[in-house]
Amino acid sequence: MSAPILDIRNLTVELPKGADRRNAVENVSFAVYPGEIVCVVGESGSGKSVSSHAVMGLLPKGQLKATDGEIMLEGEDVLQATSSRLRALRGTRMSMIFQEPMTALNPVVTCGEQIDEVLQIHTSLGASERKEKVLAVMESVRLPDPAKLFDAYPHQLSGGQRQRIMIAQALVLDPVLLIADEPTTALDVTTQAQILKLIAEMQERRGTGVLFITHDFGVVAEIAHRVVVMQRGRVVETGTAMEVLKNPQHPYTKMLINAVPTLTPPVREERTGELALETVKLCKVYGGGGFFQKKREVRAASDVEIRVRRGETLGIVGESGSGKSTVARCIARLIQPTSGGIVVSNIDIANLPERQLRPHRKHCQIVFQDPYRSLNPRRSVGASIIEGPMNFGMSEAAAIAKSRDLMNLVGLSPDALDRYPHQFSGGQRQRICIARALAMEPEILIADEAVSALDVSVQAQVLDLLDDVRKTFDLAVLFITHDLRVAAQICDRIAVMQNGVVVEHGKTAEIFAAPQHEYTRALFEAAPGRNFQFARVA
Amino acid sequence: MTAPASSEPVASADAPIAAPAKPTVWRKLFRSPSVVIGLAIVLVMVFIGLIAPLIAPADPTAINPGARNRVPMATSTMRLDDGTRATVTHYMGTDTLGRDVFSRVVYGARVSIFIGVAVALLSISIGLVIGMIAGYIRWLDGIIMRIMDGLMAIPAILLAIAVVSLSRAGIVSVIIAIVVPEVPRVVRLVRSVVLSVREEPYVEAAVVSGTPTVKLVLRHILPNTVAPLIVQGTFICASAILVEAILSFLGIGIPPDIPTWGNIMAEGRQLFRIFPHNILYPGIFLALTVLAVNMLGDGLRDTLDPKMEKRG
Amino acid sequence: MKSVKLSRRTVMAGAAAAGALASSTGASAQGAQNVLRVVMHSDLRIIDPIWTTAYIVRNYGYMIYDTLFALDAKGEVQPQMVDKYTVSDDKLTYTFTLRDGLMWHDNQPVTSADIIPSIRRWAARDPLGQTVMGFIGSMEAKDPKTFEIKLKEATGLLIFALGKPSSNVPFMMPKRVAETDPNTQITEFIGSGPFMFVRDEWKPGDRAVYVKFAGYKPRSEPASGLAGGKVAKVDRVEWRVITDQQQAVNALQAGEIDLIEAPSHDLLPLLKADRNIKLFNWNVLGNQYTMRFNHTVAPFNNPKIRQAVLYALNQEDFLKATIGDPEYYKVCKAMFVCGSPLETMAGMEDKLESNFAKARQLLQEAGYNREPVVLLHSTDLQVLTNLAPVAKSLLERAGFVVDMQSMDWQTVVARRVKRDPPTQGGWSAMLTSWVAADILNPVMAGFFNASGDRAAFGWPTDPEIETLRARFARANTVAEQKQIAEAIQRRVSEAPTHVHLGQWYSPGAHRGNISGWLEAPAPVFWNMEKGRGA
Amino acid sequence: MISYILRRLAATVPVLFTVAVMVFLMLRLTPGDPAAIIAGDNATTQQILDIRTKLGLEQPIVQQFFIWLGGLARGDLGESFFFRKTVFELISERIEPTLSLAFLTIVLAVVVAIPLGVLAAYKQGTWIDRIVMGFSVIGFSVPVFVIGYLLVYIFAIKLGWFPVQGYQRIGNGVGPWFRSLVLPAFTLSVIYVALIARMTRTSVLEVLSEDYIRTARAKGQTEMKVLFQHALKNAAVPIVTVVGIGVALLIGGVVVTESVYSIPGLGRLTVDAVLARDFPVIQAIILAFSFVYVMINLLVDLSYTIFDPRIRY
Repeated sequence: MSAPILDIRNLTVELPKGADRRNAVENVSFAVYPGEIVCVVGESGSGKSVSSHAVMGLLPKGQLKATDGEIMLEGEDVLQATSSRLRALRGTRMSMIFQEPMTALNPVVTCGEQIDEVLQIHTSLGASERKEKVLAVMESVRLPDPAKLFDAYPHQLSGGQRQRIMIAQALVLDPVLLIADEPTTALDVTTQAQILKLIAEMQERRGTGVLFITHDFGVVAEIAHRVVVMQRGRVVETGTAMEVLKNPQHPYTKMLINAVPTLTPPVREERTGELALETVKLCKVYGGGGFFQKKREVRAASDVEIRVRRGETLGIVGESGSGKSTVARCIARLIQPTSGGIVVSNIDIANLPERQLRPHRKHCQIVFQDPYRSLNPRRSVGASIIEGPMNFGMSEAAAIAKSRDLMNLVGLSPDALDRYPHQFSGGQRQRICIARALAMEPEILIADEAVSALDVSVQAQVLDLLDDVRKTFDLAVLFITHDLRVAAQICDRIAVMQNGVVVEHGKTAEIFAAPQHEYTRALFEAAPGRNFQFARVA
Repeated sequence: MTAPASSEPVASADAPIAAPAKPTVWRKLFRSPSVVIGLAIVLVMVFIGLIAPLIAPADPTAINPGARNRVPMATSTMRLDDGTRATVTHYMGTDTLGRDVFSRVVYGARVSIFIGVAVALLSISIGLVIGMIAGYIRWLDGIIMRIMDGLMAIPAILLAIAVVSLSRAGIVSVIIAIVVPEVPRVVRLVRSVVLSVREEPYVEAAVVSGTPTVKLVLRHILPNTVAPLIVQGTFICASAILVEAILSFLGIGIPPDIPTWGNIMAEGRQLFRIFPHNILYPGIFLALTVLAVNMLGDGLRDTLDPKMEKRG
Repeated sequence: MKSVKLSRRTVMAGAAAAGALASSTGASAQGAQNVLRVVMHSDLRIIDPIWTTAYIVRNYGYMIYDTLFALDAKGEVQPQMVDKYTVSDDKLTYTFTLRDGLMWHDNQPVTSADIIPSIRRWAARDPLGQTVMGFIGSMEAKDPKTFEIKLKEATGLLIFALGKPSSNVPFMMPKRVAETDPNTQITEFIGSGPFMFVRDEWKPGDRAVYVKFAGYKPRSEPASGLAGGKVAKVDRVEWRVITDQQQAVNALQAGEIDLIEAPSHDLLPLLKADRNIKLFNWNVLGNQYTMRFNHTVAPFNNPKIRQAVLYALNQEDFLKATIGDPEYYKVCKAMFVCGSPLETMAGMEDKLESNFAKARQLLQEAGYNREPVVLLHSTDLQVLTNLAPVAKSLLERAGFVVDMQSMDWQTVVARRVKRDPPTQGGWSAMLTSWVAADILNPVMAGFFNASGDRAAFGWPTDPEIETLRARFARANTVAEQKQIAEAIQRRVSEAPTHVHLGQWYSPGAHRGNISGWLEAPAPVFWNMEKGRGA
Repeated sequence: MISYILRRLAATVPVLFTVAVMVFLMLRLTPGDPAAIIAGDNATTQQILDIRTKLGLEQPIVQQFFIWLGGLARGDLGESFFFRKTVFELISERIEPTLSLAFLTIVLAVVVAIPLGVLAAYKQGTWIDRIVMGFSVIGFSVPVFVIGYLLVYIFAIKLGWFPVQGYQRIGNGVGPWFRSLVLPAFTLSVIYVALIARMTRTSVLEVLSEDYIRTARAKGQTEMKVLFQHALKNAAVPIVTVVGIGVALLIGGVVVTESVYSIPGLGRLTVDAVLARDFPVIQAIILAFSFVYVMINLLVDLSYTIFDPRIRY
């Protein structure tokens, strides 16, 4: 093999004083060779992003500082480079794309100009030459109608198009190294598949070395040539993709791979409990009724009909904007549906005014996506849990006793009831939220992307917990998710939504075995690593 | 991933949970130099105001036509009611009526700070209630905000001038005059906090738990307004002390016989070139206090709410 | 034709003034010699000197109007527009002849037909005029230059009244203007005085501008007081408004203006110290501070309590607190002004000495019930601001309960005409100041009018004073007048209508290159010259 | 966009109506009586009553209000109680100095404050930051008139660089006009500089932590361009907002500054009119100021579309 483009040797980056550990990354070494995609995998806090930012010289000033080691880019140590030398290297020899293309692009500058800026900084080309080059690179990343998108602002583009602009901007000067920091995490699964394909294709065509940061083993399986696994600032394992995925050596790697849910749903028995929830032609329309002009109407949910029995988990699967969360929020009556019925315990709650609705609230509880915003930061978790029962007349002592039981049930110490949310980790908070929902003794539990924000190892634990409580309390669970793997693991039946409409629903196993609707098939096609059988190791 | 730098400990019944039970806001506050210095100066000023009768050498309203416009450190003899005479040293000189400026300045601390605090408390309480109503009761929002827009559109000083001349000049009128234009700003702030907080998942969780509206507002929404309102309150307080001085300058503030820093300066302004002490000393006290209150506000904002939009 | 000439001059003068300010700091620039830039005591807002008594409007009147008679520097009345006049032996018929060459600013000649309505309109507004009008049987224009006034009863006041030096001054206006209803403001600016008003440049709150009237024929005598030859020696006079006293002084020192009519007393040391500035006491009679009672409500509806006030107060404290420098004030117990023909101490000998014991005793005798004295305190006029706090302090020491209410002067003006009880927006006492020239005798001095509802605010009712005032109007000799004045002062010392709190003087300040400012009861700008240099 | 502007313009009507009602009521309930002021010192009660009747002040308040409103609808602001001039005439001759002062002040403030704010944000936590922020806090703490007197004493009296007071119409030449306004604009801009510099710093600081700043740096862009091309444009919306809000502040400052420097502008007219209870003038000025305020806020909102293409109405 030829010389590496990027060779990181014994890199150590120091954290500011008062952090939970001394170094963000410690003694990290790995290399990227020409024409190779190296995936750095790890959960949050593993130091994978810090390493990549160190390469670009983009560590936040005054907070993180490389204290040891060297980062050789084509034989030149970027840690020793002056700031003007670094500026000259960025965009020409190495470039970077980021996780969230919406925020990574300047919202007030047109897309074309943002690509053009790279040429302005690093080349002496004239305006027309630059424009030509920009249009060419936009074409090459498969952007439709480059001439039109040149003058468009980022917000006018879709997420996938924005990421393509980012890639075009990174590749316009043919750098030898492309750093991709979780470039598909914020994208829908179908878009993710396209972007991954594009990166692989560009890399192949141009022979660029790619340093790809991700937390998703599906993505790794899809794209990586070699894999670097990081945990708490250290490299725990490196190897080719095949070696690491099929035959992981380090326990941490094993644990991560085991935690990846498979796309094969387990066999599930038929649920025959009584009907807990039924929606009838549920519709939610936003907008309309402008004063001077007719506003655009958005049908976020139209004619949605779902039924959930007790003891059953119904998954609603779809990409962003599919209307799955709207349905959940209608059922929880956080918003009022435009039309249709929601029958809970034989009562249609769709149009009850707040005062009459309140007695029925206890039947249906919800767990939200973001564990950091789901608990009132100013109240102890105990206070949050007992609030609901006390609203329904339970005495404080009884509510506290109950909350202690629930804490045990969700795997937390009852002594932690006096503590505040910021003292818990994300997974622990999600457990508390589940306890809070259970305190109401509901019949229906809605989990709205409840595990999406969690690291994969934690995700598995929370999923297990959800399944446990379903069994214990004979709950009807409505499970909203964008992740087919998760859905496969927990749902008895699933409903696939697109643009506010349920396009397909049925038993999980049947749908996974033979998806009928075109869109469902596209979703399956796009699932990263779908063809890859991960090692199941003990 | 956007999660914090700490990794997820495997959850278990006895998971180690660190950190003290009480939030560390207080400790953070007292580590901020601007909070400490600002608070210290404010407390000193309040203390001076409180012990004014003990340290003032003369009655701040006692006029002495025989000892007008004395320079600092001059002495004068005063005729007392019982016929005896007393000699007073004027540390800061005397004004055009022969009143002791030092005594007026220390007594002025009482009134000026009282006005600042009263205006801040009043605007915030009124604004809080109206803002909560506007933010939570949707159908009232439009009406309330249009009225607030109207109030806001009237230039504050003009409104103050009009309100002060509405009733007899006095502390109450001045306070009302400064409060009225401040209220719409507080209302807007509270309303925006309410509107954003009511979308927070924990508020929605409380709704789903059947929490009655009043409890919901008091428990989950109100506390979120505390930090921005404390910060806003300090700025209102500082600006009220200044506006009072400006009203006095325009001759429509608090009656001149009540010593406030603004009054002392306003009365002394014509003699600025000959006897600058009339403006200088109260000016130093005024600027120092406003500075301290502003510093306190800045410090509080940085500590309590780093994202909060900064207002003057 | 005339107007073309006028406007060209205006434009040129304006350009000269602008050029002056444009160059360096504007200090005494060469091109500005014929422009006098003046800061008056107040802003000119109303331009009808008959309709209002405001002194600034009186001063405006002296710029553009002329008078039949005028007071000279010795205090004697001299003919001004009148060339000569004769009095019949029975002292009932006066015949006046106008001077030759009197012209209105629109170049029409002044005739007797203009004079008579002018006198009538003035007499309808002015208290002295009203008194004199009571004596007049008829007024008649004999020919364009001659008119005749027939009295029903002899009075020594007619000529004095026609030469009344201060508000309201009987200014002569063209017939069509003079026939305006006395209660309506006039809208024309045509006079026959030495300066013309430039309407287009009048910006209330900013400036009022006058230019020399080329058609004015001054008398041949030298100027003396308000009498004599009114020779305009500058082309243009600009009254600039600078409300901030200190800034006015700054501007004078920087040479941005030439003259301040009445700089604040506290700032005089700055001006005295400046070699380029001269001070000039143009109003030798000065002014008199006064406290007015509201006679219609307790406690001041009781004469004894009012007298207690007279005992409790002393002039020195008020004068020190407001004026400060003894050079510019004078303790004077004479109600008709020290230095005037009617000066007398009668009845005042033991008063105004801050005899608190006596005051307390009187209060007790009068059965003072501790009704609060609502004392109006004006806060925005420098010369008045410090009066009320002194009054409050002295009254409290005498045992009064004082509720001092602070407000701007305009609110005082509005408040003092309210007859409501003090607790409901009324008042008990207020303080003001008179120009000495307005209070030289008991008929012209408004506060002596004790005719109840028809009197000025305060509304005293005292038949004895009224009888004496009527007698004064009929008195024909100075000795007789003086005797009646003494009796009135004595009566007032027993049952005061108001309290006089001392005389004070307000020197004007001007740059060294200004000369010819006349001593007179009003500031006048004829005879004034502007030389080169500062 | 057009329909948005129309809607906003329509929305100003109720706002201004609220202002009109409040101002009118407030004035009519004040204790001052313009008739007494007009009549002067020696006036009798009957004379004052005559004048009140003449001015229409004896009619019921509601009737007075509708008469005034009717006039407004016809574009007639009425006539001053005092000056023989219409309110329109009075305001229009006072508008130039105030506009000039406000304009210069804003230009001065923006030119000084924005670079200061950007600098402070870039050097966050350093002594430069502390000095800039310290200055801005002091700017809030010193009353405007004290600043005015100090500047006059130093620059007009001691150094003689600028006139002490007064205003030169722009028609007399830009030079004199500018010289006459330097000190007033400086005086008035102090608080404004403080306000805008703080807002700029905050807003730029927030933007500097955004991802696209990192992107720009990753492209190899220089720090200057990162600050002024990427950061400042994104930080513009709150800065422009604060400039708009500052107009209200400016109006208060104008009153004092015009008094100190004897500038014959609307601020002085306002104080004079309030002290004289010249109701038609006060009503018109407050209404005019409110209208300007509302319009400026509309302009500010519209300017957002220039700075931020995401905002469309």
